[in-house]
Amino acid sequence: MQVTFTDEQLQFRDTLQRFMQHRSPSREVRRLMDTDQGFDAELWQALAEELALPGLIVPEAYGGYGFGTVELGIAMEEMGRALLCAPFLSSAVLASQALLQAGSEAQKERWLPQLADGTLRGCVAFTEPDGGWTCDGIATTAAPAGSGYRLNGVKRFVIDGATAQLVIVAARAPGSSGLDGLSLFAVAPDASGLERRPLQTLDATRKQAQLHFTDTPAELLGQAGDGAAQLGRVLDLALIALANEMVGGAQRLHDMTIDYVKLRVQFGRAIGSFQAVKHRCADMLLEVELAKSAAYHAAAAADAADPNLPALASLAKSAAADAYMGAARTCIQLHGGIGFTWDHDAHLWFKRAKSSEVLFGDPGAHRERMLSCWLEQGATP
Amino acid sequence: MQVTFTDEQLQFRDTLQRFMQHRSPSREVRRLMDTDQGFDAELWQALAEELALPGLIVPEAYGGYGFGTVELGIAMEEMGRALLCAPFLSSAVLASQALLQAGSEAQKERWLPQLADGTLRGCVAFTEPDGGWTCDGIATTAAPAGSGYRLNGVKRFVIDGATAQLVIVAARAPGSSGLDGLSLFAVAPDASGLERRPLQTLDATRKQAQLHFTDTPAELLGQAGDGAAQLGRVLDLALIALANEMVGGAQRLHDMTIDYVKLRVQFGRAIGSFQAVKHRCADMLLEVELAKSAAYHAAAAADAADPNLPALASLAKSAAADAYMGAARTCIQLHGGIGFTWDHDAHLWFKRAKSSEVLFGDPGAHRERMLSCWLEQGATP
Amino acid sequence: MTEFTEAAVRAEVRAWLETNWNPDTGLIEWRNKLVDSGWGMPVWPSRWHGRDLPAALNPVVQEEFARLGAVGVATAGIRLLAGATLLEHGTDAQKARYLRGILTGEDTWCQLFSEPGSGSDLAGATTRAVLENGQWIANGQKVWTTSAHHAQYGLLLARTDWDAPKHQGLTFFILDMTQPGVDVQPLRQMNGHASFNQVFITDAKIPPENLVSTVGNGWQVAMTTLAHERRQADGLRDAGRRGQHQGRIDEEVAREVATSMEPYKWYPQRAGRVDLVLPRAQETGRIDDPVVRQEIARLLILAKCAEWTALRARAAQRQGRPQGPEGSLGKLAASHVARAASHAHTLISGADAMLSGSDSPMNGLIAEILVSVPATSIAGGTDEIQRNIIAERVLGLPKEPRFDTGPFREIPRNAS
Amino acid sequence: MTEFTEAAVRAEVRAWLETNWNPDTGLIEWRNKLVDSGWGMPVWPSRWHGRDLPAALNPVVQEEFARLGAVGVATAGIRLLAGATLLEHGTDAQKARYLRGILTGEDTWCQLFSEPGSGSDLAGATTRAVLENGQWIANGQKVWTTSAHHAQYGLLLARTDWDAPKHQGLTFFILDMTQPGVDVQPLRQMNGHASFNQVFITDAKIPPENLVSTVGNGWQVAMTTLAHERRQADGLRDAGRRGQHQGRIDEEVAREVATSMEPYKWYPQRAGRVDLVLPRAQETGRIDDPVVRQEIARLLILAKCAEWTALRARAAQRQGRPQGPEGSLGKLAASHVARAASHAHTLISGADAMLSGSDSPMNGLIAEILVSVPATSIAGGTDEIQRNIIAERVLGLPKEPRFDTGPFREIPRNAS
Repeated sequence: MQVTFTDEQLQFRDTLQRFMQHRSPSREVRRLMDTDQGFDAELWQALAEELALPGLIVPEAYGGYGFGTVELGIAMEEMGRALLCAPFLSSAVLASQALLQAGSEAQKERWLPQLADGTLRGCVAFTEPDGGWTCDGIATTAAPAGSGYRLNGVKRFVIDGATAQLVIVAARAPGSSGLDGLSLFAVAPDASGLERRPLQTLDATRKQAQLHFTDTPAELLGQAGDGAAQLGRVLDLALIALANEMVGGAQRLHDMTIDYVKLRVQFGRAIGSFQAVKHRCADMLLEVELAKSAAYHAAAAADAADPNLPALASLAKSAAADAYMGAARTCIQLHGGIGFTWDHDAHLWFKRAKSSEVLFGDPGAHRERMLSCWLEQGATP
Repeated sequence: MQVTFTDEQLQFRDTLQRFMQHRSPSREVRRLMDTDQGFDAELWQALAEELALPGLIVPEAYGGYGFGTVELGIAMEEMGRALLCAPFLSSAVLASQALLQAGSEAQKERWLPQLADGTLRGCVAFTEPDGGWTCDGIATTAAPAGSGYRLNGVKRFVIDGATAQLVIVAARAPGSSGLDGLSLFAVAPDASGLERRPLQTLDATRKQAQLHFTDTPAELLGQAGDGAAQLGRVLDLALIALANEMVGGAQRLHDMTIDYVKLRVQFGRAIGSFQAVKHRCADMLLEVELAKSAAYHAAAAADAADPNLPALASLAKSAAADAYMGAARTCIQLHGGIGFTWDHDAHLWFKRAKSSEVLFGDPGAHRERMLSCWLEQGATP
Repeated sequence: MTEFTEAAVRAEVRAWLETNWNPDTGLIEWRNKLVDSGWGMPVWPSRWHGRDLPAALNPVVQEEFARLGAVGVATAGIRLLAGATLLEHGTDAQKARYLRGILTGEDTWCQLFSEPGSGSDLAGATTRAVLENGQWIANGQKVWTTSAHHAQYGLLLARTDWDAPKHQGLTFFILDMTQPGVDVQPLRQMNGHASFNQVFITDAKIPPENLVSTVGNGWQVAMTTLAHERRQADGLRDAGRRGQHQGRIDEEVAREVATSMEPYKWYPQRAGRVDLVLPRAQETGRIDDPVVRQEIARLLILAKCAEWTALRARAAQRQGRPQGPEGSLGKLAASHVARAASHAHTLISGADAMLSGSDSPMNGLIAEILVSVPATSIAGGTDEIQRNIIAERVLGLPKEPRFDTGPFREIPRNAS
Repeated sequence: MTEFTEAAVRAEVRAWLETNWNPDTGLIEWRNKLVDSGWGMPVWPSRWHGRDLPAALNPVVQEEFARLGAVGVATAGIRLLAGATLLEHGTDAQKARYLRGILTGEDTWCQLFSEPGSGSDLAGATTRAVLENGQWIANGQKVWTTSAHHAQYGLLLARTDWDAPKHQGLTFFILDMTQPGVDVQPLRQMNGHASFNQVFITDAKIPPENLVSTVGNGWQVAMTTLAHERRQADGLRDAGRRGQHQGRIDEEVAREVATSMEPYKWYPQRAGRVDLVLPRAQETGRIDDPVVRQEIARLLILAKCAEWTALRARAAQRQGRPQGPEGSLGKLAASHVARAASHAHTLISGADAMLSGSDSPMNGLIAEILVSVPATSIAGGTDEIQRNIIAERVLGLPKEPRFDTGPFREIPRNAS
């Protein structure tokens, strides 16, 4: 399993970093978070044309670049560091993976190339108003109707759900329960009976929506009834992507803090020379580096088809979430009053950290999932 | 409810403190912890004659002094501070309370005066080898035999169980389960079929024993079948007593640490002038003072017959246990290498802290119990 | 002269109130009457609108006001701090000019101490005042100023001597906030509120009679102001509490309270809203999760312990016992409570913690908790400063060596 | 001269071993042969029992030894630190006299640096050495000395100039431990073991030829010793590992390993025994408690993250990349892991955590964890020192101002 990055991967990271510094400085983040759409169409096009990001993990056979999870992790980490406002997680990770996992050959050929070149933006509607991230919480039904299906139900917390041009929906056969009867469906954004309402989010840099389906026509992806396993794999990849994004954000908060405490003078000395400040910075570094190891390891494990992937994905999510929130708290605390102002950037990352903490399940839920998976496998961690 | 101590109570505390400083310095603690018995008979007599401690909470009608739980808390706190080696918790708290709660009038008149003047030392055998602290874990049976009962079973973690002269045992009617069929029994130390084996304890200053009962003759205390409620009340008082003992120990560790960091010089300055050391000391003070408030409040609540007493007792136990362990870790850490040596006193309190952490149930179990009690009562905490 | 026994004082104030209190008076008119009588601030000297009442008997007067529901003098905002400061350090002319307007509430004051470059280190202020042609000219920037946008006067701490040691080069002024050289801008916080202001001071003019105490004695004067800040906090809690509606004065009081409380409306959320944790856990069903229960229990233990510790401290104080360590820990404990509460609310809300505004639980209240709690461990003295104070003043640990002695101009400071 | 290619080196050492390795030789006899050949420490200079081998090729030699199961030179204890220090700073006479005994294992060495008054602050040593009538007389006390009770020689750091700044007044000596002026006492720890010694030095004599480097250069020499300490830790881990029994030399090696490993037998418990957590939780049934599961999961996450962080650091090092921050965090992470493991073991053991010795679970192992873990965050540099190092060296935060400059005798220090 890959332990460090290759030279090519390091170059890829450098390229992304330069791009983000140039095209996604915090004033741009602030501009976009105040828009309804939440991203810049031109920038999205540039991400596709200059960096090939939307198609990063889409296989070459479907017009993508066929990179692995390690590269995906690098991309997510750099986006998290920059707090890039773009539908990458929703479209290039969630929707692309859902299609790859669930779609028929024809469906993949129809949609993946467009997702890969960024001309189509997809989303995955999974969680419902109860806010659960496991399959048994899905109540939305899909009943056969003619050659297709009709969906009824409500999806909430759908990332970029109000702007996506292809909506992939997890729904179940009427009367089924638990992991049975689940399938994924494709819904057109203008389908009848689909109502999309943007949600007000704590983290304004990542838009979410609530989707109501009322006899909404839908196309089944692949075979009926395979949804639970497909969603499981999509969720594991999403967890790993998010964990890497989180360590990028945590690193940014860390760097912001270190820069500030070196500069800021109180009582005639840089506050970074006070031992309490020093030690808190050292603790933050430790936590961020430990979380990075978890995020990197999970990405490498995905590429190595590690059978313990669910455990490793949950481990990474949990470690990264705690490190991100820890860094966010430390960053604001060591900035003092200025760190609590709207004009200072700290709160942008703080809110992403808080939101990411519970996205796809909170750290405690993932600690439990990690342990359960390990014990089930009888594996020594 | 009493919020601060009265002048009389403060005087009582002063008296105890002077006594402990004089009669239970750490070299005496070290001497006694190396004995099998674990206490000094003469000192026990002095506690009775000079301080009236064994009979502190025994009503005057039974030869005691009829003081309240607040005074008991003060006594426990001072004993915890000094790490006094004496059978106070086992005899003056557990056994006396068990008799008060369960004994018939005749039984109280027979044993309480001797417990109160220290000529009889009792213990309560409750927990069994599974280490649980709830009544449903009791498997020891008591079967009627002639005018008395015969006990069969094993009790473990019995404080001063090897040296007590009166053994009070919780046992159940054969075939009963849960909270039903429980009663308390008195067993003579030389009863047939009673085998007592001292346990090796992490904290050598508090002796424990394992007791095997094989058709051991026993006398029922009071009415049969009331054991669960009686034990519940004994346990609540024991929790409050222990919480107060723990904050006394935590305070001692705190004081030891503050004295040392003021004195110890490294890098040309007292280590107490380093901000990291300062802040850790401040945090320790905070935790100890918060735990004291909980321990004091629970004692006052017992005297005020607060209906939420079980919740408050568990709260105090949990807060005090965490503060004690925290202070123990901080004390050793800030002493550096010397704090890890046998000759330094820190480990004596560390081991008491570690042992007290799980005695009568660990902090997590008491957090759960506290919340359950509160929710059951429908009380706003 | 009145005899100061509890009974006598109670009888006297009761008689006065029964004669004079009229809920249909205008607010200012009533307060002027209060000021004239001395019953508005009875512990102040009789020469300055008071009655020389011993502080221990003040509660008796307040009880009588409360019994009748009579309105007192204006206490909200920075007013009483200004009053106490001028009473102790002001000239007779200053007292004559400002104290009445403070007590009637006609004038609003603000405090101009904190600066962008001096937060924890308040004495490092670099706003400067220079005496030119007989009047002081001030330049600089102040922050975290409550009510500056509608204040008539500011308590200004400015540096007048750059060669003196830092605590000795500061001077205290009364600044006219309505002049052109004073530009007040709202300061928006990460929770979206703008409870504070930034104040840009550009060639602002201060007549010599607005100097408080002497040149170079500003730090001592500011200490007086800060010493009254804790009482202020208590006063705030009581500001909104009135009994039932009695007359037209109530509308005026309600407006005054609304205005003065406006900047503080998110403060309960900043403290974590422990009160909402159990109801929310029950409502969401998260109360059934043993792991969530542990976190809730931890929080409640912390909150109860902090509450009881404060009670212990107050009781000891009431009994006249020497203050123990328990009296200095409240602020640090409150940071822990707020953080634990924010954590508990996150666990309880789950995915809903990602939402804000009307989509967030309780119409945005939960979101407001999550983004307000970080201020608890900063505002009014960071946790780090609190720990220093506890370690040095309560535990007696040696002070850190200082690097800000000597002439102020030679001390390293932030670029401005 | 040999060509240093991997293939050439491998062929040469293999040929030599195939000719010479005989598991039925006596241990000392075999090691003398190794020393003569230079294959015992091939990276040392050929003049001093080595072969001038580039360090990068050393693993090739070790692989060949491992392949055959051939015994190497003595590495356990403080020996290699002493060897490396003398090689760099010693005189030719010292090298000639001591290096062979170090490599054969005939001589045991100990390190006399730490003192009761100077723990974190090693350079504050106050053991003094004075030159009298042509020989040095040493007086003082050292602590935390492993193997001092059976050492022939000690590496002594002593103060020879009290007017020089503290790092410049120290001198490095070889101390004969068998003389009457050296009294070695065991130092018992809170876990009951006595792995270390206190060494009382009273008018101990040091001939001038035992001075290492120059007078006043002791700190630099000690730095060399300490720089080799990490390798030592690695070496220790491997010391016990041998393949199957081959001949009579194995008994001698086993005895040597047993003696040298004796002080370290509780070290795995000190680190928390993470490996035992899941088995114990399953055995006790505590694995079914969701609250305990959270604590176990937290621990495992921490332990795995620490392990992967170390792997990242080693991989980057192997690739010749500049060291990132991940390389400096291992010790601090280990403290967290040990503490979390101790906590998990407490929860899992419940009431059994109150017991020790044969009454404690796993015949006392669990109790030993609980009372050994506190050493993890102290020994070999406290967590506080680690955080300072990380903050200053990795993060580049400004150093704390120093108060121990100037003549040593004027620096405040502990009473002795």
